[in-house]
Amino acid sequence: MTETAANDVTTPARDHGRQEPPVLEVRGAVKRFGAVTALGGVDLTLRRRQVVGLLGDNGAGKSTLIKAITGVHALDEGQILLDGEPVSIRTPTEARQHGIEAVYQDLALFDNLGIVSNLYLGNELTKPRRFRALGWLDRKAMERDARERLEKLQVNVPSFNSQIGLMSGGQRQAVAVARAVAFASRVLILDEPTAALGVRETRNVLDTISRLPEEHDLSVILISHNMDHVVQVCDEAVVMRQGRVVGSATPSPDTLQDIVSMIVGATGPGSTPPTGK
Amino acid sequence: MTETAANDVTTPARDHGRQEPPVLEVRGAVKRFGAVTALGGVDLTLRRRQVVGLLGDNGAGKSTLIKAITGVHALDEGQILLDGEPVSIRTPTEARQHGIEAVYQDLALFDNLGIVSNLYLGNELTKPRRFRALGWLDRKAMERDARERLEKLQVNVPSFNSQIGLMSGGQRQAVAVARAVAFASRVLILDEPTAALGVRETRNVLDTISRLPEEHDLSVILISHNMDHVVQVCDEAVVMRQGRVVGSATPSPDTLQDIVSMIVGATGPGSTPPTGK
Amino acid sequence: MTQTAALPPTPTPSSSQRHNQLLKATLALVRLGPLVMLGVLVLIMASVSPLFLTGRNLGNVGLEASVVAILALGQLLVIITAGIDLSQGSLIALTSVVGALWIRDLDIVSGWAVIPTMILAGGLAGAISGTLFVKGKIPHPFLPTLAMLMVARGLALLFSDGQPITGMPDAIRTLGSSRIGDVPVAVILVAALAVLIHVLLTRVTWGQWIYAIGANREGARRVGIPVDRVLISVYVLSGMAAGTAALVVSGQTNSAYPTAGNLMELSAIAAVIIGGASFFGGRGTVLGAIVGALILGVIQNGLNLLNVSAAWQYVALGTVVVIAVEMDVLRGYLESRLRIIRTEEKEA
Amino acid sequence: MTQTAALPPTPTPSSSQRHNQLLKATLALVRLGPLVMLGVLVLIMASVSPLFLTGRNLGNVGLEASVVAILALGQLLVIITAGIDLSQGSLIALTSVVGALWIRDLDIVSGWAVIPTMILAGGLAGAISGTLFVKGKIPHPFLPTLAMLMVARGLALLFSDGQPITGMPDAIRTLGSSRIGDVPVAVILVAALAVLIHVLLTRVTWGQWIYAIGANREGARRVGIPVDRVLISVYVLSGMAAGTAALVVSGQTNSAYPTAGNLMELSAIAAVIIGGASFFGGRGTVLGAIVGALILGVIQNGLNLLNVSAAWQYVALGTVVVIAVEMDVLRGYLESRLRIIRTEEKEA
Amino acid sequence: GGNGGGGSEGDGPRVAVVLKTLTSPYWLQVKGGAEQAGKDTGADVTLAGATQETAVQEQIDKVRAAITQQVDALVVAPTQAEQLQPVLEEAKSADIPVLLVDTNIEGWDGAETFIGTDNRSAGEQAGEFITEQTSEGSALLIRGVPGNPSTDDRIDGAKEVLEEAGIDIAAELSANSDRAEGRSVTADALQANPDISIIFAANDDMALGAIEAVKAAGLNPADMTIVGVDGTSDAVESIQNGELTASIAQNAYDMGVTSVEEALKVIDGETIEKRIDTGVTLVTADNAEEYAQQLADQEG
Ligand SMILES: Nc1ncnc2c1ncn2[C@@H]1O[C@H](COP(=O)(O)OP(=O)(O)OP(=O)(O)O)[C@@H](O)[C@H]1O
Ligand SMILES: Nc1ncnc2c1ncn2[C@@H]1O[C@H](COP(=O)(O)OP(=O)(O)OP(=O)(O)O)[C@@H](O)[C@H]1O
Ligand SMILES: [Mg+2]
Ligand SMILES: [Mg+2]
Repeated sequence: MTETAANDVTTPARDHGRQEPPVLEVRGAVKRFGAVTALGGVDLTLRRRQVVGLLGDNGAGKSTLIKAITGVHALDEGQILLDGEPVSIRTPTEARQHGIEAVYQDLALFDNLGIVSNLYLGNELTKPRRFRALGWLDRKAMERDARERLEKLQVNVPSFNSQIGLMSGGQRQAVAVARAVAFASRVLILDEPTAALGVRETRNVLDTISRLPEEHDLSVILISHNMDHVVQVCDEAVVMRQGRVVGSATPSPDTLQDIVSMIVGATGPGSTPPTGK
Repeated sequence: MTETAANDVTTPARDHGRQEPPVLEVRGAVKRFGAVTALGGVDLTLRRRQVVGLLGDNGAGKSTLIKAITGVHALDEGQILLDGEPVSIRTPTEARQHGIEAVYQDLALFDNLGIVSNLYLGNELTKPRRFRALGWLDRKAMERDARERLEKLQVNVPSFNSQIGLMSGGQRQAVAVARAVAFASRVLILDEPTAALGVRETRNVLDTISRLPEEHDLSVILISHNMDHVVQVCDEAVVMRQGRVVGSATPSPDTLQDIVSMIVGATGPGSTPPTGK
Repeated sequence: MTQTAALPPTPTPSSSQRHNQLLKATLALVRLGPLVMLGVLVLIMASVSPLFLTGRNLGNVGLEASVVAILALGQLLVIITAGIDLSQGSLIALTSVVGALWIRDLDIVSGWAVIPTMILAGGLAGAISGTLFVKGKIPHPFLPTLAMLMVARGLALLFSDGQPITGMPDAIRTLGSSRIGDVPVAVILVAALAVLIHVLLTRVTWGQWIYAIGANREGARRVGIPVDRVLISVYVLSGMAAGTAALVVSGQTNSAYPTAGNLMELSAIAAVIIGGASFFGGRGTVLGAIVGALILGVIQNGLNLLNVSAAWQYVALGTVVVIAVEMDVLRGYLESRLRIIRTEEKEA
Repeated sequence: MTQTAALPPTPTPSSSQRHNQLLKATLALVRLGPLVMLGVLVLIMASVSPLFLTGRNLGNVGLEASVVAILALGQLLVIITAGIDLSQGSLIALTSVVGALWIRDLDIVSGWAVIPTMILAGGLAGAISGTLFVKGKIPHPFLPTLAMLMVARGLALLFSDGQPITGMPDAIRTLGSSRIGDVPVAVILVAALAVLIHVLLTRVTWGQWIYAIGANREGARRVGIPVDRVLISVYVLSGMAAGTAALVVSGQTNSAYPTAGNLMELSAIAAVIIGGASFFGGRGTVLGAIVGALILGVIQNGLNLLNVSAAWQYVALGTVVVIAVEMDVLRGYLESRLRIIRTEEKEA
Repeated sequence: GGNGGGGSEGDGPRVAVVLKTLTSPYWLQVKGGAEQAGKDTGADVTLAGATQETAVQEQIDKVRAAITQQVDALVVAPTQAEQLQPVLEEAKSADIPVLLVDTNIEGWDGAETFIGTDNRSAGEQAGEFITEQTSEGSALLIRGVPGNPSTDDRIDGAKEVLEEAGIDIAAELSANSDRAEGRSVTADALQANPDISIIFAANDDMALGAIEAVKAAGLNPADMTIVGVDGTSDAVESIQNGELTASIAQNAYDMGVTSVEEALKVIDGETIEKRIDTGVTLVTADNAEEYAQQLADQEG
């Protein structure tokens, strides 16, 4: 029962981020859809260069929380703070202007376009650079750059020019991840980024994630159902259940069982174990 | 690095299926998309009541293979045999008439309909039963039955009547799985059925899969990137790489490392280890 | 990167509750969407023209709306499957000409025999465009039904030599012109058809399938719905609706003429969409389509009563169309604000 | 459950190779799709009418196709974003009437000043329907542009009192009627506009965005494309195309009249779709749209030369539309049979 | 030059007749006359018309096709008068004489002649007929497609006469020259103005639709004055049945005959009158039978 496949991922430095100031804070986030309370007052703190794992059963509210942070949904109540300042993020564009990028569970890809276009859409390289909508596309520069990025993630694509709609689930996901990693400047949010990935691609994505804080000065929120992945790359695991945060822990093989209990509800919200904070 | 979350799944009887006759055989399957050879001559045997795990990197051709079996894609070359007889499966409907059901990676759900409709679409219960298209819908019977099935899979849904388009990724996946399990009579094919599922739901799906051969006389093909899941429920693991089957093994903690090597290509197609057959 | 902004303060409970109540009241009104629009229009018309609410005039409205309503019932089915049928107007001309020639040249005395002929002629034309679309693997029905629009108009002109054919049998004249009390027979026909289609859509497997195909055609194929046949059946019904509408038109005018029904499909499509259906498929109700047709009918009748010129009629119709959609948009917005699950859309 | 059937045997290499060669040859032909269709039509017309291939008549074809081609260039942009613009035809009437009144009432001598007026009036109307659609959160542009169709026609009638206004300045008459050699000035205008739109679509960020929005509007929003503004810009350009087409129409007739351009949007839409664009958005090219307009123009001109009656013209047009789509379908099928990656679609 | 024409059958001079449309009874009568004249004179007459009476662009294209064919003479019924002028000038500069039929282009002297009656005076005659029948009452005027000058002129002509005679114009609505719309518009107008006793429609089709509405409203068409324009066979039949009061027939058949005959004169180098009035026939119960016979003969 031991997964050995991803054993050789470099174990990340586990202690950074703890002393750093918070980059992103969510306070008392409430979001209701009709009769369903998807978020019932969530608090979350992400420190600089920290990798936080967000865990929880299906329907716990994880995707809703990150959609609220990235401006896809508006919160009914609550506040979002960046570097300690309250901000209002009402659209994905505003989130991007704040340096927040996300890979959503339902990918935002464009099946009629190629890999390069998908990677750069909304961030096109143009000549001259300052014209945005009416700038001349610098295809060569984009393609050169795209090739590098995908090589780094060791993604196999059938042909660099073929439409992304014709690629396999994993190939598509890899492009989405490459895109988000490329453009995040402050916070990167990944909603089950390895769900469709093979062993090799998973390893590369986890590898990339664990290098991001150091190399790009990024903070990361990772949603995953895979405990091993959380243990490998996260500095902290936050568990949600039924729209609330029910506890957090430093993920390690030792605390794994505790975390699982929190997820499935074996330990109530009140009995959150003090996890070495 | 040990995943303990799903440890308590009942270990299935590992040895059934070996002596049974083959239910489904694929011989020399070739499928090309443009310049890409998605399947380059694949042979696969699924015995009665066997659970075969289909593994491989992204783009290895797994989804393409099962789409060929279920009539979504037509094979360019090769044969499919059911119970030893060659059959031609040209449409999903023909596959269903042969008792083959599948949960596809890109789910086939109907966002404008409710859970019950999604479960029964194409298999509606009607009064009188024999009128199909123009039969009177027996909503009560369907709802009763649906409730039972979802309870068995322990899926939490916000409301039984809400549109499926508004549910979380995992809830949707659970409905798709419930659907396939309900209507398969011979072969059930699951393409990454737990990819979006939480710990509890994953456990329930795996549990269900491992009980299917005995309880429903079904044979199962399971595509997964999660080694633990394969070890837990599969009688045999078949590994694909670049459109070919490069080896197979009886999954167990001991053979795990071998399987991973096959997937990532550390052992060539020629050097498939003799896995205790 | 340093842009910051304070969130607006959460409203205090009491003010927010009053606010909510207001929202709720508005919603309760808007929710019925097209129905409210219809009601408002009726009120306006009644207040500017005392004649509007007379039984006789309401009968006129019903009669005028009935052709569009019948077309809209067929068009609704097509639009639920994410399609469109542009040929309905031309099919009115073709089927009525075919029916009239059938009467004239075959010396058929009983008009009853012509009724099925015209309806089936419409169904046949629908079957042709549906089959072209589905079996011809054309990605969208716009072009095949546009082709049918042209071919049917051409055939109607050819068959009739460009001449109107006057003289319809009593059965058809009854359908088009008679009233029972103030209620035109055509209105009773519409009501019966509406109930029939409503039952098909909500109680019968085939109806489920239509909604499913509209939401996810590839998925519908995968779950084993005979997508091609269902789609063709939808175009057949839309053509039959045109044939039925042709009965009313030729009954009303006691004639068949090759320029009849010109562009009436646009009104039918507008009625369906005003009634809350979506071009993207998977949504739409019979009630909505009928109300949509009535809205168009009331406007037309009211403006005629007021002797408004054609130019202003165009402007008024355009404005009302915009208001009708905006009401639907507002309804959606209010609902999400009030977090009320839209249970009424789930009847599908 | 026991139904079985033998697969057809794989063809032997040699026969399959010959088969493939045949397929390839067919594909090479069909691949150019609309272009081949256009070629075939030209050949047919040239063989039945010796007048067809004269320079003068080809100029006529160009002139006759130019109005639809200009509209199609605007419509193409709209259709790539998965939209539709029904108002173009009415906008021809409105913009030309506005232009003519401007000339008459303001005593403007130089016609050049009117040209921007008419184009900008079209753009303004496009901005209104685009804004209604986008900011009014209407799910599909059918209804807002249908409303604009009605309102614009109504306003054209009102402004002009239903009367044609004769007398256009030389600049506009040159655009509509003059030729350089046998080449009409309007054709040169179309060519210039086509190059401009082609460059916008393929070399400029905005063009990418249009294709992206057509494929996945919500996704486009998430990656930070200013979707609303881009969509409005598309309707503005479509309205400006109508204003430009109005220049050609009023130049050809030396006048403005309120019934001008009736339903011409349907021809423009047909041209775009015949040219390989999709109603579901994300697909379509300038070359295709122009070729589609030329196909319609050649048919019309050829049938006029042959003096075919209106009835048969309808039938012929309908048939050609079907053949054109089926060619496109066949192309897709042959391509997938021959496993050739469709590189030419990726230029987007 | 007359050689190289596509599809010419006879050896006679080639006359292209481009009408507004060939999809309505009135224009089919003109067509019938022109074809008969062609048969009688041995000229090669080709007929063309747009798909709708308002399709200007289509008609321009058809005129151009005739120019391309280098016909010997061109007979045109301009859909919109001034709008056709540029293309007709093109014809002149290609040395093709142009004759106008049915609709004149005022202020253009390029045409050899105008054959027909002006629509406005047809409307005036209708107005005069109506005022002869009744000196009081209120009237419904039914227009054609908004912006179509021929139908608008008829209504404007009648309206002027009626107003002068002190008849109240209760309603003035458009029914797009469509029979069904003629019915619904009349139904609504009768609702708003139950005292309407006069209906004048810009064509017979709409007048016949109006009669259906009158009957449906429980009124007797014979008690009212209902007048249409065109003198179609349906209309004449209705007059014989005592429903339609009258129709202003513009002698469409004669227009067709005359236009071809005059065109041949022009081809032969004769000078012809600048204006040939084919007159109108007022068809009423008195002469309906006779007129019906005439129509039947023409159909022949
Ligand atoms: N747009 C919506 N409208 C209505 N209900 C919604 C909507 N989006 C989410 N929900 C509901 O909110 C709850 C939380 O959903 P969410 O997608 O955040 O869960 P999740 O934790 O991401 O689950 P998963 O692991 O399955 O992705 C679920 O019950 C879901 O059905
Ligand atoms: N319809 C298609 N047209 C063109 N290429 C395709 C098509 N479907 C799949 N492919 C290509 O075929 C190859 C096999 O894809 P497939 O989806 O079978 O992979 P997979 O093993 O299921 O991968 P994953 O684990 O990522 O789902 C990939 O390179 C993919 O890009
Ligand atoms: Mg989620
Ligand atoms: Mg796959």
